[in-house]
Amino acid sequence: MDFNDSPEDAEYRRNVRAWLDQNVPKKIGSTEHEKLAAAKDWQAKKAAVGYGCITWPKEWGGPGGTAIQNVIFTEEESNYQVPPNPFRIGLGMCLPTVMAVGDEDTKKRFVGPAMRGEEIWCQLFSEPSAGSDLGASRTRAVRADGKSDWIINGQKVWTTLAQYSDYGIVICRTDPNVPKHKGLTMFWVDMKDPGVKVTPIRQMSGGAEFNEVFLADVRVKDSQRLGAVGGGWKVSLITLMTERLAVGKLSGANWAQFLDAARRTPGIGGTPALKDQSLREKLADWYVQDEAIKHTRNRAMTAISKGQIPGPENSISKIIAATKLQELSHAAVEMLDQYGIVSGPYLSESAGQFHATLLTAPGLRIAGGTDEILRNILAERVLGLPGEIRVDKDVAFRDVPTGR
Amino acid sequence: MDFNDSPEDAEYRRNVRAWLDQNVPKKIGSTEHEKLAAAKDWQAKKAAVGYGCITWPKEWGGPGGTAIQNVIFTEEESNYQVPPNPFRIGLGMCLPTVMAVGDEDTKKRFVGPAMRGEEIWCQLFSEPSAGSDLGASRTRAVRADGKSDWIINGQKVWTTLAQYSDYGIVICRTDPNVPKHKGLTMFWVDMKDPGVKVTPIRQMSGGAEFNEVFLADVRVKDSQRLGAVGGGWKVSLITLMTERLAVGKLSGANWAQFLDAARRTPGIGGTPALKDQSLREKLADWYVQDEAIKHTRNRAMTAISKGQIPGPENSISKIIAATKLQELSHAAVEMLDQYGIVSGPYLSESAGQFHATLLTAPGLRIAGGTDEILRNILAERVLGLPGEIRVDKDVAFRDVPTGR
Amino acid sequence: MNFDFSDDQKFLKAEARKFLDGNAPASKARAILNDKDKSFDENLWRAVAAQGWLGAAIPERFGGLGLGYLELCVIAEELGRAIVPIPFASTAYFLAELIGLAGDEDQKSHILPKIAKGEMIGSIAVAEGPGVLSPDGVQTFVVDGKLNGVKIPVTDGMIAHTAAVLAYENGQPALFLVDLQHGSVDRENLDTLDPSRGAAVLKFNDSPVTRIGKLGEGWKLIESLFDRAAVLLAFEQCGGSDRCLEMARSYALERYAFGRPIGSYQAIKHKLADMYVKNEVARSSAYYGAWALNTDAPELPIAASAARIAASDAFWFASKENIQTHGGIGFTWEMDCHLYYRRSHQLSLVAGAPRLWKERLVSQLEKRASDGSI
Amino acid sequence: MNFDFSDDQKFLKAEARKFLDGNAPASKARAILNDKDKSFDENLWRAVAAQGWLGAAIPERFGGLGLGYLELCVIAEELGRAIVPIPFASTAYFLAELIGLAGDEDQKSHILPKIAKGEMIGSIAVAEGPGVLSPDGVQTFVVDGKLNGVKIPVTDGMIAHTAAVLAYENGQPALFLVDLQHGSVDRENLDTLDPSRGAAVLKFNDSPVTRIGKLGEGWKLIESLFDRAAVLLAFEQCGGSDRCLEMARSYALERYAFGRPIGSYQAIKHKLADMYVKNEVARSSAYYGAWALNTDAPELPIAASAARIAASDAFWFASKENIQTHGGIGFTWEMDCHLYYRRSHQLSLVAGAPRLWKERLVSQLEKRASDGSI
Repeated sequence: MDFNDSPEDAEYRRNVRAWLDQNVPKKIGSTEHEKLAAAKDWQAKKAAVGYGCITWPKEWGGPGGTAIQNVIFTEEESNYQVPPNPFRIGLGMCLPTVMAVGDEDTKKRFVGPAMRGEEIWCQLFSEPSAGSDLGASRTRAVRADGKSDWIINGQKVWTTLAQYSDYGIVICRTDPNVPKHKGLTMFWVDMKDPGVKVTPIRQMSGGAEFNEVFLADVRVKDSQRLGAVGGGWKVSLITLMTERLAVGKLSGANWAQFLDAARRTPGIGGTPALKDQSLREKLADWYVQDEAIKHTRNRAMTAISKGQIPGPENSISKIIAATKLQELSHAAVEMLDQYGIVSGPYLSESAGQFHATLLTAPGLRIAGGTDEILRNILAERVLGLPGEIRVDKDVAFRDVPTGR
Repeated sequence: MDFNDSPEDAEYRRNVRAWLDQNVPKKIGSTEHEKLAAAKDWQAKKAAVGYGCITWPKEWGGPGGTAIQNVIFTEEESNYQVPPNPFRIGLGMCLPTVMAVGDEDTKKRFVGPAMRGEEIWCQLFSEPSAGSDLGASRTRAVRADGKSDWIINGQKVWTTLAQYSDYGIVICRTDPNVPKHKGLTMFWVDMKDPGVKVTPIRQMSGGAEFNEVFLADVRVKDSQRLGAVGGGWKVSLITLMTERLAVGKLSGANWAQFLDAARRTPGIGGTPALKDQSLREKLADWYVQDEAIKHTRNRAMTAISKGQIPGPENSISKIIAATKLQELSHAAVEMLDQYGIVSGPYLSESAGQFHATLLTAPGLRIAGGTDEILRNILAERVLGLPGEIRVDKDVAFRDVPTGR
Repeated sequence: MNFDFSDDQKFLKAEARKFLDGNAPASKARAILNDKDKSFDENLWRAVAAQGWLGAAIPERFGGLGLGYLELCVIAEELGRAIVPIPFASTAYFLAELIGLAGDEDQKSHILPKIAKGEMIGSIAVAEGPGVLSPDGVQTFVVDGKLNGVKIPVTDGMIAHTAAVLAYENGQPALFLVDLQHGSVDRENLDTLDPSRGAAVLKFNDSPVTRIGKLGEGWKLIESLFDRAAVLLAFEQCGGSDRCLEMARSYALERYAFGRPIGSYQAIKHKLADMYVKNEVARSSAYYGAWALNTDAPELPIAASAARIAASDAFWFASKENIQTHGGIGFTWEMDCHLYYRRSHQLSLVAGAPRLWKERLVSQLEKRASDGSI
Repeated sequence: MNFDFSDDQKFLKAEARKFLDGNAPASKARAILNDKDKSFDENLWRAVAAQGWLGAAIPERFGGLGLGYLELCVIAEELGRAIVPIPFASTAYFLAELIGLAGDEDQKSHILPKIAKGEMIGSIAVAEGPGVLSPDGVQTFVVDGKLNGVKIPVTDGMIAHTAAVLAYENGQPALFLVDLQHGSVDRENLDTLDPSRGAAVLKFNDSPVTRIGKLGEGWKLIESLFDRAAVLLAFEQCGGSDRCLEMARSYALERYAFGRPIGSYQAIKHKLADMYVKNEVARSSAYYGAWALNTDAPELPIAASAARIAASDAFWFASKENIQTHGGIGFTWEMDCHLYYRRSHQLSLVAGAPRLWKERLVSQLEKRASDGSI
């Protein structure tokens, strides 16, 4: 048990640090356009020296590095102000899927440009009536008359980065007459196609990080198919599996900000709220949870570095973190007493963070797997408890009962 | 909205009070035998003047009183030291069932003696593999060769008062070849039959309020059948419905005892634990819960007095109370710090109550409907959400999958 | 024993619901949320005033309906259910109650009829910044009948005609009436967590005031006033949390996943059962508070605290788990779920945070324990 | 970066499990529970001593195996899983650690070899009655090398040979070693919530003592000692709560209701998932504590607090919800569930209740916040 780098990793870290010192861009820009350009430049620069996709095999232009090297680079990079990263969905999920099931031409065409930040990808999976239940996707792909081409029609939702994307992978229903998981097929689409329309979704927090994507008569060639006809469900599992490798951290107000605010806020009896034993106990619990998430991630990294596949660590962390963010921000707002209703410029920076977190936390408990779905995953995949009774498995998709 | 008695109820209360003053027994006795005799005498005395079964109709020897009169009597009686009540299962559940489905002879034979405390009844429902799932009862009743008599064999469990009982109502499987709810039949049995064996169950708290009851070749006449052959499930619903009328209150340590103990126990920093804001907040929550249970019961009583049937109030109260008792007693024991491990004579009376509650609370969360079953009841019966998917409904009972 | 509202009161409640279903759908609150320039719905305010509800508990001789508090409670529940974007609470639960409680004959006959008619919007100005206000923290002073200081936040402070302000005079706390339209009062709009209920910073610069009640009794008066408001707010909260449960239930029955309604999964069934249990705890506690308020019982401080604690907890739980039950669509701007999530905070903070009420409750219980009266 | 135990340590753990599966089934704890006259299993104690585990972290020159703390941690986890009815914690985590931490050469060479061989049972005597012991509360004094006072409760006080006692000398706190077999010591047996772990009242009447560590540093020493013990106890707690999850899982798969395993209902699935999450939080926190203990890191006080808080919470939750998962049979005397429920309290109280550790943790965080080091 040792938190230090191995000699090889220490050397890798030294090299990364030296390179970052020399190469981190001086200017990121202020407009969305400038930021995007800076992001693309930065990715290209990283890719040129093997920091673009550290764990990708040499065959595909990656350096074939280790998971730990990837962690080291991410840690070191986070010490600098670098451009935003619009490549994470593409490089983390879409391209690994392309590499797994695409034909040689497709791979040759797309892997390089994506790695070098020349093209951005998004993932067109969720639909209004297929959220937790991805297998219920209704977006249709039908053969164009007498041709091998396909025509896609439907609506996708919760698509991150769609507005910047050049390409997307899309799961479609190609046969509604067979059971749900058997009638799906995966394609890649050109997001610049005139049939593709991207509309941002406004969230309760006021932000709009997600989009609706409408697909109207989008014509794709059969060569844009990823995997077999009817094999879309299996392909989507590959995509989602790679998601589990991604090190996700939910952002929001933390215990240290709460402690700081509690020191400065009058509590019951006029003494600082931090004297309040009830708030102190909550602080202790939040600290323990935050640290446990960190250490759980360290345990996972250790396992990965020993060649094991990642376990359910992200599910554990997300269940804890999302609920904690909601409870912490609620308690912080309550600590302000009547002033808790105040929003906007009259708020201190930390109080503003609590308000922002209070309004984003409900989404965090839902996006990327609801609390309930994650508990099911832990119960079934880790503890081996029985799956849910399925009424939709052996009937044609068109006959599965639906609500709204 | 008014907490006072109506003029009629006020007069009823005055009469009850005067009668109790004159008639409450001076001696209850100390041995189990003496207490039982005292309980029987007391019930006989009450029955003689119409306080035995206040809401029972005149037809059956009751005074035909109101639910509110019953509450008034119970309230007033609770101000006196009276003998224990071993009649509650019989008068609250068994005899109402007999009155609902028994033939005239049976009713004439049993209703009077039960009301006068001459005979004690118990309810033989739960089984080792049929707890929450009463419909899965396996105790068999088969026709004696060529006769109309029945022979009962099986094991019942969690039977309160079985050791004192003269009679019991027992739910049996008479046909394992039809779906589970259709093959059950209800009987009454003589608990003094040599084939009936009662064994107490020791609980984790050390107490033994429940029994196992083994039935070995217990022969009953067909006239002991309550309701139709195969109609046992419907009869059991009548029994369980009357249970909902019973005003149940879980016993255990309460917030006032916690407050008192917190005043006398050194807390963090040496000041009384009652200064601790975390404990104060918990106290407030427990107080609110306790009072809410009381007020919810008052709302139910009001509804009953207006002729409505009782709602889900007991389920609500039980879910809250059992969990609260567990949390309160755990917090109280923790408040004692290292001393919390101490049990027995070195404990103050209140600390002793916390320990006792800590060890009985797990049972309270289970007996009479687990937390989980009660939530299902609320969700399905009150909120109208769908019932569970049933895999055991349309198959012969003998083919229903079972575990241990 | 009768622990329920009367048939007349239930009829009033049903009528109120009918009126609000027609006149105050959630889209009214949403419209205020979406319009930076508005902090209440003036048309709805006039329509509600026309119902006479503002004067439900105001005696007839002061222009009210003289019905009583139980009637005001059932109206409050319906207003809470409809999350109305109007200054009803500030005006009826705070200003009118304060005047009724401690105003002199002159103040009563001047103010109560205007409130009953909907001609005067009231507000209560106590807080002076983040955290719990202690006696030492008050920096608002009255000298020679002139008020100086800053109050922040003041709910409905931008639209109110009159505010009741907690301030010190001669080193003693008291409440003072201020005409907010007077030139000496500066008002600045505050953004709020629940923009369907506005607030302001009020700056007083030698503003003329008249005192309500006795000098030195300001804190006691605030406590009595907040006890009364707490009961009425608890009914608004009950209305809101019941509505959240209804929304969650409907969605759980309509929305299918894996071929069946999500309401058929125990994770959702038990979540909604928990909501129901909390809502019933809140309702029973609020009923007891209503009884104490209506009979002016000595139990009011304890009953009001319990009602506020239970109702705040229920609404917070119901509003957040309603979003969770809705899944993805639940946290979008276009759904109503977040309106209730925001309002649950507005209501639980406007009369002091629940943790202060827990402290108040336990202090009272301690006192009773010392008296040996428990 | 390597945040895991080594293969050797894992092998030791597997061997310990094998040994305890064979030698320490839960029936051993139950036998002690059922026998009023016994407070530990002497045969098991000898068998465990023979494994050398008591000396795992004791240096070889004092007769130990000199392995280290990570090895002691994995052993602790297995002991906790088996809820052994032996004075391992009192002896190895408290007395041996105290001697190692502050004992002089003479004390070390006198005591550690005996502990390593299993010839000496130790105990720690701090508490003096209900509630939190504050410096002002200590009523145990040493004058001229003689100890007077009463300690209650002292875990394993009936069977220990030697106790370390917190007392005041010349108005200053310190820890003192007492031979409990000396005629001046009265011992009285205490009933306990977890009768598989006994305790005593110890009365000292001019009992001869020797001091461990410096005069005046008693509180500091107790804190350092409890930090170390907290990490080791956290591993016992992790072992116990993992075992509860295993029991609940097996039962949920075997027990059928309504024709299917109860483990197929979300109420049970999600309960067990919650158990799993809490257990993993406890495990990750305990690992960090183990690292801090093993490297004597300055983070130890914080790491130990977090480990103890997380492990106490996990074991309490797992032990009570394991009973709940078992339903009716879960709260019978004959099932093992309540043994774990009892042990969860024993472990969370024996080194001070979790709420004290939360206070300790936050005090440290406050300090770091003032230093600007967070």
